[in-house]
Amino acid sequence: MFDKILIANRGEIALRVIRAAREMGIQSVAVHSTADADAMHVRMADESVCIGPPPATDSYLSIPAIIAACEVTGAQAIHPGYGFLSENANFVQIVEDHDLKFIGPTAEHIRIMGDKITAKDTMKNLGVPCVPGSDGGVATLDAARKLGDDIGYPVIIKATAGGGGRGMKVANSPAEMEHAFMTARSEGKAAFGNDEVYIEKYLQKPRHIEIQVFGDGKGRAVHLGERDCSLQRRHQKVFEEAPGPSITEEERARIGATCAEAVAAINYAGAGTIEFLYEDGEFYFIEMNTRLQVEHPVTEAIFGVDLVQEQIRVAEGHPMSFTQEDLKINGHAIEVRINAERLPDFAPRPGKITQFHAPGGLGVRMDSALYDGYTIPPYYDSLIGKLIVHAPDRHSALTRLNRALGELIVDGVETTVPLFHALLQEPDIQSGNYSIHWLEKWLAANLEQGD
Amino acid sequence: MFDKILIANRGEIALRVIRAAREMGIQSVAVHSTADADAMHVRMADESVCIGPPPATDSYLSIPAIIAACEVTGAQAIHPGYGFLSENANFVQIVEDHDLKFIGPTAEHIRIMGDKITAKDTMKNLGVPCVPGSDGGVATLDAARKLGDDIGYPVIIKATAGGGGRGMKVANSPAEMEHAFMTARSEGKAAFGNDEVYIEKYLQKPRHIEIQVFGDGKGRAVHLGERDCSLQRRHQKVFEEAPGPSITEEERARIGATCAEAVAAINYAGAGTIEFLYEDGEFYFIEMNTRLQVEHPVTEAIFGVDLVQEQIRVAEGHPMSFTQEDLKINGHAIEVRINAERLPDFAPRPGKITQFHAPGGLGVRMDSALYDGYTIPPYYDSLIGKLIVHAPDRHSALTRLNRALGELIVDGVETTVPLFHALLQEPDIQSGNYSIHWLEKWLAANLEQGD
Amino acid sequence: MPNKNHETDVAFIKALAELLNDNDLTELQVKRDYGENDSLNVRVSRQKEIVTQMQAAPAPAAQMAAPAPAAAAPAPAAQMAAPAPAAAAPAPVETAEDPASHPGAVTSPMVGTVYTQAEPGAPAFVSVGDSVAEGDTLLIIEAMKTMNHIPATRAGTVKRILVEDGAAVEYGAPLMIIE
Amino acid sequence: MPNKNHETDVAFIKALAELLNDNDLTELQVKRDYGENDSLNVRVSRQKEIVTQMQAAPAPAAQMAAPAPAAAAPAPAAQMAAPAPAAAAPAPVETAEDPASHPGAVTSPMVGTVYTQAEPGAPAFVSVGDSVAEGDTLLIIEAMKTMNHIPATRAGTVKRILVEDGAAVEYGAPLMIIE
Repeated sequence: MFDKILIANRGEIALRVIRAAREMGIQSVAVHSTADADAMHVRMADESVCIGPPPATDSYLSIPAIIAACEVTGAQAIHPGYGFLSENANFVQIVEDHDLKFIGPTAEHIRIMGDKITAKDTMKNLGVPCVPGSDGGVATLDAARKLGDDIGYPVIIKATAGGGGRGMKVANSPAEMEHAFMTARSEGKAAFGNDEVYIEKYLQKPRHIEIQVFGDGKGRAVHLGERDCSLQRRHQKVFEEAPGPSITEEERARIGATCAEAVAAINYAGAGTIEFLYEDGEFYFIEMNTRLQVEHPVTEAIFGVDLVQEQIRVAEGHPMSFTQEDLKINGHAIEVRINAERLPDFAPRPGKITQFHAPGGLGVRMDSALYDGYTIPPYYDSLIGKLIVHAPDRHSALTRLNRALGELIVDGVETTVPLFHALLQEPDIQSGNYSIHWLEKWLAANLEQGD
Repeated sequence: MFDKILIANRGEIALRVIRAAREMGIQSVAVHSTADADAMHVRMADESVCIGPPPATDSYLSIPAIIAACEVTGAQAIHPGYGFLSENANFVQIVEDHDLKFIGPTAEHIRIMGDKITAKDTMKNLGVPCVPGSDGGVATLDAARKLGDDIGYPVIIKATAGGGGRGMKVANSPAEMEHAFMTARSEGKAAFGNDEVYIEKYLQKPRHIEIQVFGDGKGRAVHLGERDCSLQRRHQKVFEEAPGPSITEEERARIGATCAEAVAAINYAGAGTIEFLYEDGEFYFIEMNTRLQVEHPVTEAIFGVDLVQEQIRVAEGHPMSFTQEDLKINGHAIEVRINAERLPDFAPRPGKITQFHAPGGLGVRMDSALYDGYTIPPYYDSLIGKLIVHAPDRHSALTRLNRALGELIVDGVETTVPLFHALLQEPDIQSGNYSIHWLEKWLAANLEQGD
Repeated sequence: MPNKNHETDVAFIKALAELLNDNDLTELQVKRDYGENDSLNVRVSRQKEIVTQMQAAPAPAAQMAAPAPAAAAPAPAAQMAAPAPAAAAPAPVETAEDPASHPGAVTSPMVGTVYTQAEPGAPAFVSVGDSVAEGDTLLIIEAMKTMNHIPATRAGTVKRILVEDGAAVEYGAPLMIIE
Repeated sequence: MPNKNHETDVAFIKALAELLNDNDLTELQVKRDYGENDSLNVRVSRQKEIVTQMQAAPAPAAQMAAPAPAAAAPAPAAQMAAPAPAAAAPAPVETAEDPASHPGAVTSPMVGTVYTQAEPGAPAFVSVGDSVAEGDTLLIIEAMKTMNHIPATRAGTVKRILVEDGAAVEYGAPLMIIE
């Protein structure tokens, strides 16, 4: 059992961990840069240590400062939150070398999943579905035709040396293969001096579906269903929901079991997320995040679990508090990420919060490090709050989100709240009919037209 | 389907109803006294009508003003909240006479349950257990002895004409019956000139257990388990939880079914609460509240339902959205009532709120009409907020409550928050071992000793 | 001879106060040192409620705005009242004052619908410029199907009529000004 | 004739107020000097801070309070730092000032444990009243099992030593004052 843990993070996620620790009777140590001396996580923790100047490289990313902060406060374990050092295998190694406990997976697991090729090979071997394609260069049109038939059209032919869209051709049917194959080769030759191409299945309107997994580090693991995080802007998620509106119970059970078995097989410890592209009922592995995700609260809502307490429990060496059998989905949850950003260009807007009023009532959760009079420093992420709603079904969750957004007050800086008011008016959002391209297209057609 | 409803109330319960209406796409009309022109319910409603001066009798209790407010705004139905006109059968009659819909039971049901004797007789006939005793005066010692044997000791002998504790004697065993009977008679004779006495079972350390029921007005009804509201000060509940820490699954199923059948039999419509004293596994009917209770959120938390939306749905003539089968308990919930009152004497403390910061994070719900800069007027109830926590089990709910109370900020007025911090330190609260007398005794021994 | 400055100082402070209003400021502080030991200290402040940005209402309400102070409010609400000048705002000068606080204001004692005449087609009970005696009916307010005659509480001349026939009024809404 | 300034002053302040609005500033402060001892001080502000009362901590933390400003904070936190005067508060006067802002302050470049001597029993590197040259070791801070020598960044006299042997310090904590 830990008596005291240090949270190597800031903002709402530091608060999240402090809350979990306090509920478990564990003392919390906040670390902070000089720019965050007045931050909420510093105020809410039992102790705090200033670890450096504003730049994250000299404070939140400074491994010596964080280890020293553990030493002087007597913290026995470190929770990394997300971002910063949360997926730094070297950090985990140093933490362990100092006889401290890292609340998360082993350095080895972080290393494996941090390398795209190793991660994909590992997952493939564990039975996790990946994007089908050639295992290397495809030399002849005949080989390309055979691959196209095996994989199923459409496929994409990419120059091995390529990038930036050049040397990439889509073949939608066998009839298009010859032209696409030849063009990709010749473009590759012309642009990169190399006409080798490889072939992959081409996903047209995939969704981003991620599976939450949790392991005890001793060969047992469960899955906690999926989250649909397709609504992204420049690869940043802005709106996440669980369960995914397109996922059937059967699909969930199948991919969930595959993922749980995979992480059980490698003795994975703690929370992890296996991200997929999803199209036409099939899942294609992208990457695994070996940490807590920003959007973990939607999973907590529908399963009634506390993932951070569970992380701490498992790091203490305890077995998981739930089995796969215990985990039943209850209702629907949606999270929106509220950033201090100006629309339509999403430029960061740090500054002083003149008033903050969180929405209340049934089924509303606000995770935010804001308070009246707080000044958002310009050095870090612009995420200032996560509004999570939970309701018996998706429709009710949307109406609850609409209601809660109307109650939220963040004055003093511009925020992305108006984006969500607008999104809630969209039939595609109301029906759950969106892919990973939806938001960028919508933004181009709506918000950003004034640029 | 209603397009617009009027909420004949103020404070957090008015907000509660506005939230439910908004989520259902129904417009809301707030009514308010001149003292409440800046109140949160006025600000959050779609429309508002000033109905009178500060005294509640001239505003929130003014039936003509409220009916006229419906007329001028076109509201089709009235939600009464709790208190004020919520259990006024005459009001319900007038509402119906004006072709408006009262969101609640019929005037007839309110009338029956509003009269203690009629209510008890009705419930008894419906099979609901009441405190056993003589059906009137007990004339002889022999009859008293026989009753004592039938009911089981201890029993209390009360002068029919009595009151204020005089002419009341407890007999703990048959041996004590003669003395108690004779003393009660002679005291009754001396004090009230009447020596008639009646006999009832004497409950020593009962708990206040109430069963939430819900009917569709057409003969179908369900129960939503119990709430334990034993922690009371001067008959005001201060801390409520569900499920009750002393209630077994079998007891819940039995008394719940009895209550659901009783309200189904009378075609009861909407939310209702049947209150019991509970001791040694037995329930004894006290009264039925024919309205939403202050503490309804703990039931909402563990059953995942929205009781106010359900009230509106049933008032619209729809069937209930859940059956008894659907209603499964999930975890444990606790509510604390935060009053603007000074400890230790609980004197009301109206005034200006200089800062309000609601607790956030997992499993925390805040129902409050406070906002920064709001001035609590001196004319009404001192309840300023309800903090409700939900967790997988009772222990986690208590630690979550502790954590959330630590985050709550209400500055500018004194509140009862310190009371809850203190209660959470008590072993009896931690173990759930308390009766309806516990809090008064604790207050006398602790808080109020400084008086 | 400091006093010679007073008159201009007053004008100065008045100008500052207007500034404060026009620019929606919270505070103005002025320290003025004149030569020869003359000095002026002015602090003009207004207890301004926290400026709150109105959130877009999920369902924007019909504006029946009352002559109530602008809501510095956490949430949107249309306030229901008579089509009083504050809402109609025919003249900027009138908008600035609150008719309800006028000493000659007759305010509504109840919620209801205003009728300025006894029946359709009948002449109005009173018109602007009329002299009225105490007890004269000014208008009728219908509430719960009951017609309530609203009497003049004192004699005087009808200076302004602030409600239209058929308008809804809330408690305290200004109906007329009689001086 | 100082009063001739009033009109221009008002125009000046008005311009400032508009500036404030247009630029959404929090505060403008202007000091203006006219000839012959005339001067004008103007402060135009828009800030409204909210006073926050500290809630009782669910689990009161060990106070290792830093010389940081008092937290007007939504939640309790003990700030970790050296046993600096602000925490120990031996003299009220010292409590009021922040040694970290002293021009001669040497602050900690890292988190760690302070050693004022090379090894137990050895003499202290420096004592109050000592003269030090730039580069002289003032003390050692241990972090991650490494002993870091903290050098004087300039020559001078040790006026105060603000940390004790074995104390924990955070980044920026004042260690000594050298003048």
